[in-house]
Amino acid sequence: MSEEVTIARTTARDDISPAAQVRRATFVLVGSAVLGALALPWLSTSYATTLAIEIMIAAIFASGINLLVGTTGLVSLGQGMFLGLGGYGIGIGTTVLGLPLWLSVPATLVLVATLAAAIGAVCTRTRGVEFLLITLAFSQMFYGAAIKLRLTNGSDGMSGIPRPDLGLLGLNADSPVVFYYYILLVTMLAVAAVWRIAESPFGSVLAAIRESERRAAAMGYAVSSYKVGAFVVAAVTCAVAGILQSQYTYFINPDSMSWQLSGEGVLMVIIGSTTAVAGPLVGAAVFVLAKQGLSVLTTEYMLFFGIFFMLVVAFFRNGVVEAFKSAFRSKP
Amino acid sequence: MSTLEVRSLHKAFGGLDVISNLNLTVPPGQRRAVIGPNGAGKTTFLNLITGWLTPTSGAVLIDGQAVATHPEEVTHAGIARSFQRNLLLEDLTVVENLRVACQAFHPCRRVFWRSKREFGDLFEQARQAAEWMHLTDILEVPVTHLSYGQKRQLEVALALCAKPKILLMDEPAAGTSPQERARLIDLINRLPKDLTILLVEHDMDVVFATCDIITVLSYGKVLATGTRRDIQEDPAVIEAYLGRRHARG
Amino acid sequence: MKRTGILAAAMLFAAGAASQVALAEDLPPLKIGLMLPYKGVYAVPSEGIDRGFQVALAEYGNSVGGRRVEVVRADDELTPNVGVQQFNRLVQLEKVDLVAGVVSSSVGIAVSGLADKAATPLVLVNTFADEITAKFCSPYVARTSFSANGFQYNSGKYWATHGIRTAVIMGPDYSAGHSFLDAFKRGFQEAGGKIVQEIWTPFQKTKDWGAALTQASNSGAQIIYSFYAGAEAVQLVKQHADFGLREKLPLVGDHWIYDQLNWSALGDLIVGPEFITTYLPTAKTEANERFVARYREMFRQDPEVNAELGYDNGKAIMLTLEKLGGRIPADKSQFIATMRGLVFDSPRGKVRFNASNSALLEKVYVVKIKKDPAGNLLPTYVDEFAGAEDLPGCTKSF
Amino acid sequence: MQVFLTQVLNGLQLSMLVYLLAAGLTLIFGLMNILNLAHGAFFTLGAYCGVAVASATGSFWLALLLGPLLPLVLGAVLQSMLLQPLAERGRSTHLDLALLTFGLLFATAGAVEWLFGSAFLAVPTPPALAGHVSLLGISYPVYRLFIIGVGLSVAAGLTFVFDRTLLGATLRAGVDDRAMVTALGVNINALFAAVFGLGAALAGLAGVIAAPLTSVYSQMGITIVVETFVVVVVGGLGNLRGSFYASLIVGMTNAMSQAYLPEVEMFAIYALLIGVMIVRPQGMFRNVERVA
Repeated sequence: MSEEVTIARTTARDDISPAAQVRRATFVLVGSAVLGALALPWLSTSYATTLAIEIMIAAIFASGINLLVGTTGLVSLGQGMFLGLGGYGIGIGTTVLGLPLWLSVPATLVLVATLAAAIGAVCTRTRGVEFLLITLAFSQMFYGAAIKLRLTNGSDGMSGIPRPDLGLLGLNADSPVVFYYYILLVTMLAVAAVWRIAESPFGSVLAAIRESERRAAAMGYAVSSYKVGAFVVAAVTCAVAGILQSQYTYFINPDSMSWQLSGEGVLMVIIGSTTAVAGPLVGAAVFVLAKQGLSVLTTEYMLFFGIFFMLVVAFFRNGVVEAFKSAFRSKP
Repeated sequence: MSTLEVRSLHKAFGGLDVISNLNLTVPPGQRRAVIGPNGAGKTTFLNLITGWLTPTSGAVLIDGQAVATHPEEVTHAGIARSFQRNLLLEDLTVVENLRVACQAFHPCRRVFWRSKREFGDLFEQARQAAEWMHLTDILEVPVTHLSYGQKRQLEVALALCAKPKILLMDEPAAGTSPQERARLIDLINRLPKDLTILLVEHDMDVVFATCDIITVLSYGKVLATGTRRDIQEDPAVIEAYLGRRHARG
Repeated sequence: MKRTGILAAAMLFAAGAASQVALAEDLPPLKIGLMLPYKGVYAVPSEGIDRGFQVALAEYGNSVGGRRVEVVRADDELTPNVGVQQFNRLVQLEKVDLVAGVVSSSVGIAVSGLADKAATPLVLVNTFADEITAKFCSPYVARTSFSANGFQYNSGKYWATHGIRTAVIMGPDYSAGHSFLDAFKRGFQEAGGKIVQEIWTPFQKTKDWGAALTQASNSGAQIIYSFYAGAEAVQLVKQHADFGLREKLPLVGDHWIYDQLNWSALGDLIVGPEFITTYLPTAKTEANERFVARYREMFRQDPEVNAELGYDNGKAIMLTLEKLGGRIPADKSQFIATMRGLVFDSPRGKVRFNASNSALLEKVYVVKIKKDPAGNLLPTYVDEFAGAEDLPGCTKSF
Repeated sequence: MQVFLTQVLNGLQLSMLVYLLAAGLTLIFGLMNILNLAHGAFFTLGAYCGVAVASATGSFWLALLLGPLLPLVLGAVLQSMLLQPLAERGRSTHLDLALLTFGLLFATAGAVEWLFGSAFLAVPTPPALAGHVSLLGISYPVYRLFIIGVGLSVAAGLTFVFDRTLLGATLRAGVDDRAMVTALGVNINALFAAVFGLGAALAGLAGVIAAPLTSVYSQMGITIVVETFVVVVVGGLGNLRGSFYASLIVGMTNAMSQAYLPEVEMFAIYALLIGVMIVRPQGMFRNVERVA
């Protein structure tokens, strides 16, 4: 805290441009966040490490949703289906087909991408609440299928999903600390990739579609193919979260496709502000910590989840990050 | 220099003919206005040309080539348009609006693995489009903060980013103040002379100040085509449209 | 001399007592995580288990070897994902010494894998699926109730030899449902019975058994043999009666279909059907009478099968802790190993464990409910048979 | 054949329960453009009110009468005090409102659990409707026939109001063109609140009559509301008649798949919905009367 204050003072004395100040502050913030994340297992309790793992997995999920909701403006209530497909993909690959993990993961992601392209082609023909309902319908269909199919072991779900074999490095991913660093690495890669996509020429088309789909078409963009593209990227990102989630718990079951979970993802995105880069991270952290705090305080999780959700939608539509920013701006 | 040609265009909604057997040719470099009373089918006509609506029959041609039927393909074929109601990327800055518009014609438009900042030529193109419409001073301002007149200018500038052969404008002066209107007229007149322009407009001052030839539509049919004088003297036009207004004025 | 001897003895005793006190003060309370699905379909049976567990601890004054015993409760919401989160919270944040409870087999499978990797003792209360102590067995995991096979295999044989030749089996489509009914099916078929049809309904998702009952009634079988628990059991019994099948196609099952905790919801529907149970509240054994008396004292009502299972869970833990002097060994698998060696008299009969840490059933009762003139519902003994051995399948040795 | 006949009745009974929710949901959407994801909450509230009244008075019929009252009032209040002001504030799109009601759906389930506990509450079947009758060679529970009866009567009543009364004409006009209703001099806010309340009351009624059949539990509304979405989308958002036919399609699909193709029962209706969407991506959402 005191460190930040001194930085503010020095920059004020240096009298450099506001943009450079922002860049430097961002650099310091990101740098300390990364350092803090790297040092976390050595600084705190094992439970904090476990919570951090849950936050990071949620953050990847939220990043995927954010590309759709925040960047492209398509509100989906069905992204849980891709989280689930990721988990089931490696579950079926490793435990049913007996494939090694390094083969199951890319195969799963390719499969999810293909499936998402097909689903996206149908869903993106609609917009607004209709899009919300059709994505919900698709996810309920997969949810129902996962409960009914023998291949997915019904409502029991699949257990024995392997974590990566890090034997070559002399490490065991069953150890919470090793697993933590594995998750940290994947999270940084995934969040950076989604951020890069949002900042790319392709990403700026998505933003144009969010602002005005008709204008984007008039500009000469084949809107539907960009929307399908966004849908696929979002799906793959959510599937990555699903793979990590299933490795974290060593199994996968139909509940990861429930529409409550999809709703939780959307909530994280709204909490974290749909436009900020760190939004999904912040949203995931606030959400996971609030949920944990609530579960210690009360058993009525659902009541508070619902109220929390309503408050966030009604009053924090631009997210906690934006609220913070404006609070700082209003300071003299 | 391109010719826009519309051949026996026909559009019916249900049993109602909104455009019937419409023929129109705009020669290269001409500034053509399309006017007509409310419900004459002007906006429908523009939507048919630009692929927002599919004609029941008939064809739209540029230099004799048939134009495709999706809006984005029409833009790539060389026809760009502005809208009657502002259709802008409200949360983005002016320069980002223009940059994205220019990017549609850049090979990088599907690139997702590199930052958009790496393609500096697009910023240059955006600045050029801004210059045409006098927007260079407000490049970094988010569109939400612009005045209405500035938004109307941006509306046209976005269409110019497509480097069109033919520019269609749907009531560019709609809702503007007299000062804003004068500014717009000035800017339109300064557009490159080789650009073929088709202007749909309600405001006769704008029409007379910017266009050489005027086509009058009524109930989906061409009533008359000609210079200002031809139109003003055409009894059918006076009957249908001008007469009422000028008689009163 | 004599006085000094007494004094010395007194001092020695005092020192000993002091050291005992010191020992108890040095060691923090023992913490037991109790994880049950307190909400949803299995909320009612979970409440019973929790009460029975409390009775077992109260029997020891909530302390063992001079250490206080604390219970930290967690709700797994019948969901494996939540179960894993709660297990991690209990072990890492609450720092519990061991975790007890768990009803659903799917949650059981998920957390037993975790307990194995985290080397934390897990003493399961229900989770009857055979594979928990077979395919997924672990030196850190024990089950104090019984396996599906132990309960249902001989039930199949019993009904097949008591006039039932054909049956439809109907159950929830998840591991416990399949384990129970597959065990019944094996016993039934080996004794010459014929399963005409199998109907599986989506677990936790089914509210309407209309379609299932319609198909069963057209199968031509003599009975429906079924396993459901909690809310699903109430719905099935009611709808079975609504379709007028009580005479034509009786619904036979176990003490969860006709769970005592659901009797008020079922009204007179409970009177008549025969079902199997592991616990007879009226049994005249010393262990049971002590349990019933304490339970009545604490909760002003009679115990039933879920409370008994909860009691066994708590009792096994307290007996093990007592043997270990209130300390958890450094090698935590020794806790479970000690439990495996227990043999004790429980309200349901003699409890012993097999080599893969699963408790075995001494006997199973066949009962039916009768109404006395005062309107009280009384479980009445009809018959009994022995519990079966567990299915093999544990490849680890410990 | 007996199985088929019973399943037709089961499907019909299921259809009518969903129809009671769908009718309100589709009218609210058609008139106010609000996708009320919290519609299932009124189903839950109706059921719990029914339980409370039935256990206090011992009369199912009183419960049937009083159960829908609370949803009626709460629905009207929700619309006029929360949703309408938010919609008018302009910042909230109808997507925001949909998300807001999503939160409300879960908050209600949580609140009910907090007040009544999480156990499944059983409601006795009223004695007059208990037991079963034999018809066409099958025996069928009287109570389920009662549900079918209630559903059909409500459908008939709604159709009459919608097609033959001044209120119906106003509603039809409102679904087609909101501005027109205001022009007619109708107090639009009162009309919106009334329709919202009526829709909520119908959902509450469905909750009361479902109680003896399926028990009462906190998440009952969350389960059924997804099926209701399928119905209103297949029927065309805002199309009352369409939602009746769609209820029948969805109910029958459910019942028949349970009996003849249990492998697909959990997702048959969603596959149906997606099929509809592929064939008529925009069309199914449009009000049929408006297109014609």
